[in-house]
Amino acid sequence: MSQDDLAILEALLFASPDPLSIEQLHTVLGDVERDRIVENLNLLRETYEKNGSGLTIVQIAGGFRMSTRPDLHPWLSRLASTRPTRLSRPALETLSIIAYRQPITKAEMEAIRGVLVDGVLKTLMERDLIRVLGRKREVGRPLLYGSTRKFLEYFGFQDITELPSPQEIEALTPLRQDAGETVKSEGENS
Amino acid sequence: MSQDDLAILEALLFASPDPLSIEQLHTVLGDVERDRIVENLNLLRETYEKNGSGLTIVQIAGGFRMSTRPDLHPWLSRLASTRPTRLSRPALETLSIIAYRQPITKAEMEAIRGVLVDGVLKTLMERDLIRVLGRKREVGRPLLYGSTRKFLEYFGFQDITELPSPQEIEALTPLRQDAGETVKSEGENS
Amino acid sequence: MVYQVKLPAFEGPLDLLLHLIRVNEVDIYNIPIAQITEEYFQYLSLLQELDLEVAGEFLVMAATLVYIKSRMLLPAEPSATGEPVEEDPRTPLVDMLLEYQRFRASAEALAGREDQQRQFFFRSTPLEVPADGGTLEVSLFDLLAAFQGVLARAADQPVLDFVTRPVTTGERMVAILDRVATQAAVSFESLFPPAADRWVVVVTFLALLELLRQGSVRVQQQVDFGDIVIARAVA
Repeated sequence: MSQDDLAILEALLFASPDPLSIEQLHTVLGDVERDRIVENLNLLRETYEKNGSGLTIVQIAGGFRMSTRPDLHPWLSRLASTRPTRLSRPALETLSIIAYRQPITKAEMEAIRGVLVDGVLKTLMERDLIRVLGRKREVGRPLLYGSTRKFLEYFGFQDITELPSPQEIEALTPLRQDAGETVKSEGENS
Repeated sequence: MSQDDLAILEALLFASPDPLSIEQLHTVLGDVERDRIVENLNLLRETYEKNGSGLTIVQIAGGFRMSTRPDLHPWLSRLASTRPTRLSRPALETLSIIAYRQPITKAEMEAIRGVLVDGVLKTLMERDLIRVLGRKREVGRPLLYGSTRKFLEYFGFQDITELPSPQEIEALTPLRQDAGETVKSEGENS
Repeated sequence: MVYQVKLPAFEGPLDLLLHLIRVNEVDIYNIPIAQITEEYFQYLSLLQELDLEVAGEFLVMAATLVYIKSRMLLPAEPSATGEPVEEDPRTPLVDMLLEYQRFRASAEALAGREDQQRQFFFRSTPLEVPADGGTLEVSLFDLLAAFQGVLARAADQPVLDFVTRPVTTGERMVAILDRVATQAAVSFESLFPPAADRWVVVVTFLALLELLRQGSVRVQQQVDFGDIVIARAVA
């Protein structure tokens, strides 16, 4: 019985996105005493240690959570750096404006988004999703931006006229709760 | 050394939110051979089993991921209040059409189901189970849809070829007498 | 006061027809069309009596059933060549039902796998280590949802009206350059999207003229009235 208590405890700690308090564990485990839960948590940690496991149990802010062994941190950084990155919401918004309004100047993007876009533009350029198309024939000759070949390939389209139309977008995306919200001046670095 | 290899592998599997392929693991682990990684994955799974751990390693969507032991799910259901809901029947029907017939347009799905699929497509897009693959070269250039990697993960497939074959599906249907036969034009007793 | 009546809910006309075929235990390859049509209409009128809206696709199917029924009563029409046409008017419907049924079964199989997979619990927390570099992971859905956010916020500002804004010469220029950048030669016709309206055609043409003026592209025609081919200008 104790064997399975440990397994259940282990599974709960693994799957929980937040630290679990003794109270929470007691609620879920029902008939297991609080003292017993504490004992089992310690037992689990000791077992991990004894077996040289890559995992450990840490106690933080009123709860317990499963974590990787601190000394293995460099490996996790390596994992993180090999994983695909997602674009931030500001980057995505700016990218979509460029895709649909190209050729477009930085000032025009900023007028639409209501925030500066310098940081985001840099990120998008580095990722080869946008490029400079030329200069606008107006005072100051500002740079004009557009999407790249890679951008189209990434989404499986031949040219920019193939991008979903506003009607198609409407049909594909449930209107977001926060859609009407005003833009906060977010940290604009992708 | 091997001891620590296992611990690192364990930490990586724990920390990764997606299944890790042998290739990804090889990239992160650097000097560990692919064969050795497979061996270690098996060793880890066997160790968990032998120790009666609440965790296990599952092979899914072309990779490996750490999971809770399936028989413990009643305990975990108590913990997790915010799991995504099960897919509705219309969503599952549309999804299976997309999975088997991809790339496929909305009109083609609607022809098979006999109903509009707009709402369902939104849900499936939002849950990242389907994606736009491009546009069909025909009048109106409709969008083409296909399944995602998340689809494989969600249903526990290794890859898309693991979908049951039409014959296997046929075997599941109640009305299967002489499926291939042509309809004879009999005297109508309607 | 609203009364709730429990009716079997059908996903659509095909779902309803399969149900009728099953409860009547009739052969799907030899559907007694008059009987099934009658029961189909009974269900529709039940919906109407309950003041429930009957979706358009149910009505389309009703018309189809009536048509098939009438065709069954007529002697086979001779074809253009004078040969009698043997095809059973029910065949297209039967094919549709069979195909739909197959996908319904595969949907059930998927539901079974969904149940099975729900016994596995994974960690959903993202990696704590911030990632930089690496390959990109963005879905078209992400991009569109972001754009929809932009559109929604811009809705009050008529100057940013994307919905009615027509395609511009600049956009078409970019599109043409994109095409010639990867293909050695692009046919003139293919520059115009098949579903393009007059405006898009005019703008595309203007874009091509502008590119020619700039010397960014060349236009060739091998023979009189032959295909016009657009190619990138040699640098």
